[in-house]
Amino acid sequence: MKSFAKALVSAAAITAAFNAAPLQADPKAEVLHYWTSGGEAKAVKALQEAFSARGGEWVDAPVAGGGGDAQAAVLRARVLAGDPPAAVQIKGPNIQEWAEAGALADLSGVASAQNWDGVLPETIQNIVKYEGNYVAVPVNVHRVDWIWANPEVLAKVGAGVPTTWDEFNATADKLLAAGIIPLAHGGQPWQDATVFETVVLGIGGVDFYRKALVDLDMDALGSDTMVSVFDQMRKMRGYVDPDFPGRDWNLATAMVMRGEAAMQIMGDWAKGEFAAAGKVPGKDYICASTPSENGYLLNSDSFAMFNVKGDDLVAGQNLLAELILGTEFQETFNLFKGSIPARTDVPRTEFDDCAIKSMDDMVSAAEGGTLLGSMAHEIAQAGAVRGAFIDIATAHFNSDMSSQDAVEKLVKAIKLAQ
Amino acid sequence: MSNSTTFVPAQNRSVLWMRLLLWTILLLFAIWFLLPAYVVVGTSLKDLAEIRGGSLLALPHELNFTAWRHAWSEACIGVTCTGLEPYFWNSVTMALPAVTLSTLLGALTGYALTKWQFKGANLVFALILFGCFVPFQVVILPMAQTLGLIGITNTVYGLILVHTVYGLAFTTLFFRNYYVTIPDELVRAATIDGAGFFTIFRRIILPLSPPIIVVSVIWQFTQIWNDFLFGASFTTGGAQPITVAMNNLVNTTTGVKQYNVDMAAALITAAPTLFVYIVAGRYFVRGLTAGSVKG
Amino acid sequence: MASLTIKNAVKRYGNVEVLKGVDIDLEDGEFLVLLGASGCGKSTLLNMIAGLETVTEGEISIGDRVINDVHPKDRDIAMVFQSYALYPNMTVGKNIAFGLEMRGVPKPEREAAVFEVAKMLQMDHLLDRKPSQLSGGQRQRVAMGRALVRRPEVFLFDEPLSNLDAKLRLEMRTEIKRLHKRLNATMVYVTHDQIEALTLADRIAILKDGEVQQLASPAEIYDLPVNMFVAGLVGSPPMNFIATKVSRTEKGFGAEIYVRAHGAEHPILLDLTDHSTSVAPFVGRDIVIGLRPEAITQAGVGSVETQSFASEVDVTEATGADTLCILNWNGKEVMARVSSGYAQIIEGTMEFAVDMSRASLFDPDTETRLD
Amino acid sequence: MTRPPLKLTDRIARTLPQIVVAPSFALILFFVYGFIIWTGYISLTKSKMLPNYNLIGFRPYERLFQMDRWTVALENLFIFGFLFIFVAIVIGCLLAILLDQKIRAEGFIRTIYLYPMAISFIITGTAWKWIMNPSLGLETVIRSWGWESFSFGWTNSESMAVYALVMAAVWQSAGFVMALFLSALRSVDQDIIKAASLDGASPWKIYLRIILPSMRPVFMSAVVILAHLAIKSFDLVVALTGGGPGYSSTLPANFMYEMTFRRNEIGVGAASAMIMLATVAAIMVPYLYSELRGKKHV
Repeated sequence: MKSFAKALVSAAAITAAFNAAPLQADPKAEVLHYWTSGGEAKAVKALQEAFSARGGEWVDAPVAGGGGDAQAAVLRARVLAGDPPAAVQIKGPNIQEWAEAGALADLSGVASAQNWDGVLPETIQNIVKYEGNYVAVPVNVHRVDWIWANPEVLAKVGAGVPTTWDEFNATADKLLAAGIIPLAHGGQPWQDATVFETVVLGIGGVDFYRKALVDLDMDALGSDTMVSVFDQMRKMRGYVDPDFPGRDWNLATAMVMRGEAAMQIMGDWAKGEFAAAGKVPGKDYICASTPSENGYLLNSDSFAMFNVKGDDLVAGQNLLAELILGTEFQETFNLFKGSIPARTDVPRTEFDDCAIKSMDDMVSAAEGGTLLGSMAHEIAQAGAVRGAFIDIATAHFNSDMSSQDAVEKLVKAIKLAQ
Repeated sequence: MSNSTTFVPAQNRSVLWMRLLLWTILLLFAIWFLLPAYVVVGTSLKDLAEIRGGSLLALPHELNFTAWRHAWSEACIGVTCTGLEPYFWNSVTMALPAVTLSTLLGALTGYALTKWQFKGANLVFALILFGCFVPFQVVILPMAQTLGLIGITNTVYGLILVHTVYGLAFTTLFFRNYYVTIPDELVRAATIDGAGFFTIFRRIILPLSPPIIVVSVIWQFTQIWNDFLFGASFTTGGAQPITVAMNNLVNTTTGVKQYNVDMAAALITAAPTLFVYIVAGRYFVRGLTAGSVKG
Repeated sequence: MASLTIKNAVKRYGNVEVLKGVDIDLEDGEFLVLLGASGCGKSTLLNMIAGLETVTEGEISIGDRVINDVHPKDRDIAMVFQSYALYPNMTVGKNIAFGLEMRGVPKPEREAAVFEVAKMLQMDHLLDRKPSQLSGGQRQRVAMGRALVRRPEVFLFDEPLSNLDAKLRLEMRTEIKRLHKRLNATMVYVTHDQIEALTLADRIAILKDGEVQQLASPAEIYDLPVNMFVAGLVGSPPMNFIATKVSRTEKGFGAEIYVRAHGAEHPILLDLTDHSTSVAPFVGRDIVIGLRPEAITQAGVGSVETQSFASEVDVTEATGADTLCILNWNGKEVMARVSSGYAQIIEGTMEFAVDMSRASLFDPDTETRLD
Repeated sequence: MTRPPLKLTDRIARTLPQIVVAPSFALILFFVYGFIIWTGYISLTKSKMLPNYNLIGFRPYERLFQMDRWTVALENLFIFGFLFIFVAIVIGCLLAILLDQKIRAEGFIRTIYLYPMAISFIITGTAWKWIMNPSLGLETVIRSWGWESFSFGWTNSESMAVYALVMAAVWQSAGFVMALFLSALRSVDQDIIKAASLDGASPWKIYLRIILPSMRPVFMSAVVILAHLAIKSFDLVVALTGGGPGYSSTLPANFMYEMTFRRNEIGVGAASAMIMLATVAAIMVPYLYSELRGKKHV
């Protein structure tokens, strides 16, 4: 007991020593993120190297997985302990909520110095700003509404990548008849929700998506359009092989690669799997947007800067923000990650065709007002509301629930979650 | 006479059949218990192409320890590419003191509760025992606040404290139930001989405790070593225990999975507890026999 | 001087009163046995003397020191337990030396003392063994040795012989008696075995429901039990109780009983004249006559004024030294003790002599003695 | 006569047991009961992203019980808890009896049965997930051996996923139960068995009628340990089924985590935690009471 007490005391002494402000303010930042392995880890490492090169001390705090993102628990634990990490990988409305809780630092200084307003699309600015001030730094843009198709397999039934949902269904039926799995899918709630939102965007259209999934308009949620969305989901269920539940998305991608399945609906991180297997876009696989009226479902990762004490830590945050949004890092990182830069002025030469298509589509979608946040990936919605959407989408997809029932449950669940 | 001569072989035959049935059941269960281990070990020894192409249950073509080496000393976890090795030692520095402390406190508490029955001792015990049943998810937030207040958040001391507290319920249960079976007269005799509370504990009770110490240590070591939630919530970066590092290595949201490395990492993570069970398993059973389970 | 005084000792657990005010005065060197059935409070009382249980009310003193609040180790007592309570992890030598070690006795002295005690108990060859390697009797000796080595003022024994077989019990009983003589120390001994009590004690305290029934020498307890409980508890076979009525006779007082003999019930008048003073107020009322088996014996050998009459013998039990005859008086079994070889039973009936001077008389309502 | 007062050191010595228990007890009081009270308080507030201390009454509980996910989770806990405890005890008991038949290599087999207890649920869950995967695991293998109708895709079926959890959990704990029972069997009085077999009872009957009933305390210990595993089951769900298909195999611990940390519904999460604790208390308090009552002055 005595030695334990001693340990407590000395531990307190040690932390006190750490907390005391050091004399010089070498930039230092603890970064809490869930990019812990593979290409993602390489991408983060690029950032760390850049940070160190500028004299910063990077304290790595990776926490992946572990039950629906252990990181979420860690972050709350750290904030409640009064010791938040300097930079945390969070995104979408969660940024707003943390800002509302007064936990985030203001980055206006760096932002105006680096002219963020000039280089970021407005949709992204809205995500990372709270009450007009920047509180987070966007890293990248992933597009969610992609179809990844195996052209050889499609050719077997004389089809190309579908451009309307009717065409999608017709092609899928043909594939089924030919004994080919039309849609490679992993039955995890977020994957179910990913398909769901692309169908909402495709069947309902951009305005319906905005009303139902962004503005949570009850009329839209309970409308007949939503019923037909679920009807289409029921059809999609028929296009999936029986072994889909629990399958990781990358295994589904592998099915497309191997020609066991024709298509997969997945965000553009799927490209990493193809690349790792040495496949070439346009030849071995095709990337096409899911059928919609020029819609673009965006998923953007970002780092929020938490309120920390100490000159060194604040300096670290500012340096980190500057680096993350710097052209150089935006290029290296997104090449590793398979996504596209959040800022629009990064040279395109190194990027592949899919990425360039994504960039073009984003620009035109932003101009046409069809650039939307993904619900499944926590951009349009977060927390309870997103959870409610996912619950209903996955419950419907995995059971024989009728579309009418699904719509009723959806309205009820969203009301409950608000 | 004729009766018994026909009877005996018949009985022998039925004994033989019973024996055969017995062994069949035992072996079927053994297969069931070994199947996951076989899959995990087998996969860890294959290369990725073999995993993608072949059946899970197929034997590896050749023994390939690359994945093991990779997981132990090369794999990147976050931005550091050190493999699991440093995290392994983190777990050791966390588990050893936590196991020791919780076992010692449990032994002392169990001893005081059984051999020095004071008023309310049973109530105290019941209240402590209920601590076994609190799901850890529930305590993360208040614990975080508390650790923050004490100022040991993000340190190995914090984790030691957490594991000691939540292990205490179990160790107290084990020791209390074991000490109930030790005759009170020993303590009385020693009291008259002039030994005090701690002397009796050290000289009489503790030397009788190895069976239950083994049970308690195995149990606590397994629990603490395998913990993920507390490790993830109350440490970061280089201080993380191996389970968190293993999880970081295995989990990728949008990256490519290396199943062989994942499995090797899982096995490396599980190795110390497996080792403890295999080596000390029979002492474990013996310790349970010695009275730990006699409510 | 190590006298032991217990004054109005009370023990309560919550509302349950286990000891209801016990008074015992013990002189230095006296051997007291606490006798009673299980649950009578005798072990509680012993534990209170030892300091293992607190005293709820009253006072316990050793010599002229009140020890209620003295820690067991400072009471200068030693205790031998029923289960011996040997420390399983220590050798015999360490077991015996433990108490000395705790008192800070230097090692050479300790070893000498241990050796001496071991020699006295003839177990010097066992000193390096662990208790688990000993027989029951040997463990018992170690337990004794552990108590002896400290030379305490008061020895406490908690049913120390009850785990031994009959032969060993007898041996150890003698051994304890011899030790007492030799050490001349004050001893308190708890048992439920009345033979042990009778053979060992200078004085016996008989307890029932937390109260002392009688505190007296074995002879007094045996011959003059204060009530039917004590009378029934001590003596083997136990005292015969004969329920009857007191009547006035020519000589003084008598009580009529019906004795079966030669196949019929015969009225016999038992002479109570010896007890005139106590029975006088009971004329015409019920009393219980207590007769020890040895007060009913074969006729013709008795020396003094005994009464004799024929009684049918149901069963005889030869015990070696003498023979027990089971008779039928007042329709109940009565035990008689007859010298072996004297049982001359003719057609199931024999002539018995009754020594009424040794009878104890009890009031059937209060069950207490009538004098 | 003199009556010396209790020496100070003795007075301390007399309360030493309490003093020694005090730190452990204080730790438990604070870290278990204090935290339960904290959780109880939070369950009556509108806490969302972070704890908020303004009371709003029982609204979080109302919302909790309107959530389909919670009803499913609670139902699953009962199915899972009951089956897990029952099956683990039956298998553990069976294995203990079989191993008690003077088996050669008992130690070796025992180690095989016991080792799963050493492994974390995360690894157990992952391994079984692969084995139960219809296209990767056992199903394909057995079918390739010619048993075409063999089906083991429990994790893929909404109605079977809970049973997959039961199976993996039993796999993990049955060996431990076996160890408990084996140790109890070894301490059964051999004379009783001899007497019973002299009375002509068959071995089967002896076990069923005499030995097993005499091991009641072990049953209770097994139930307590298994119940604690059941109520705390979290990692297994995450690794094996991810709570799916849909949310058909979520357990309350997963629900609580999801609400508290993923959905910014700390109030509802706390409410679910309180319901879980109440469930545990409803089972444990009578047990503890019956076990500890009447053992006051041993």
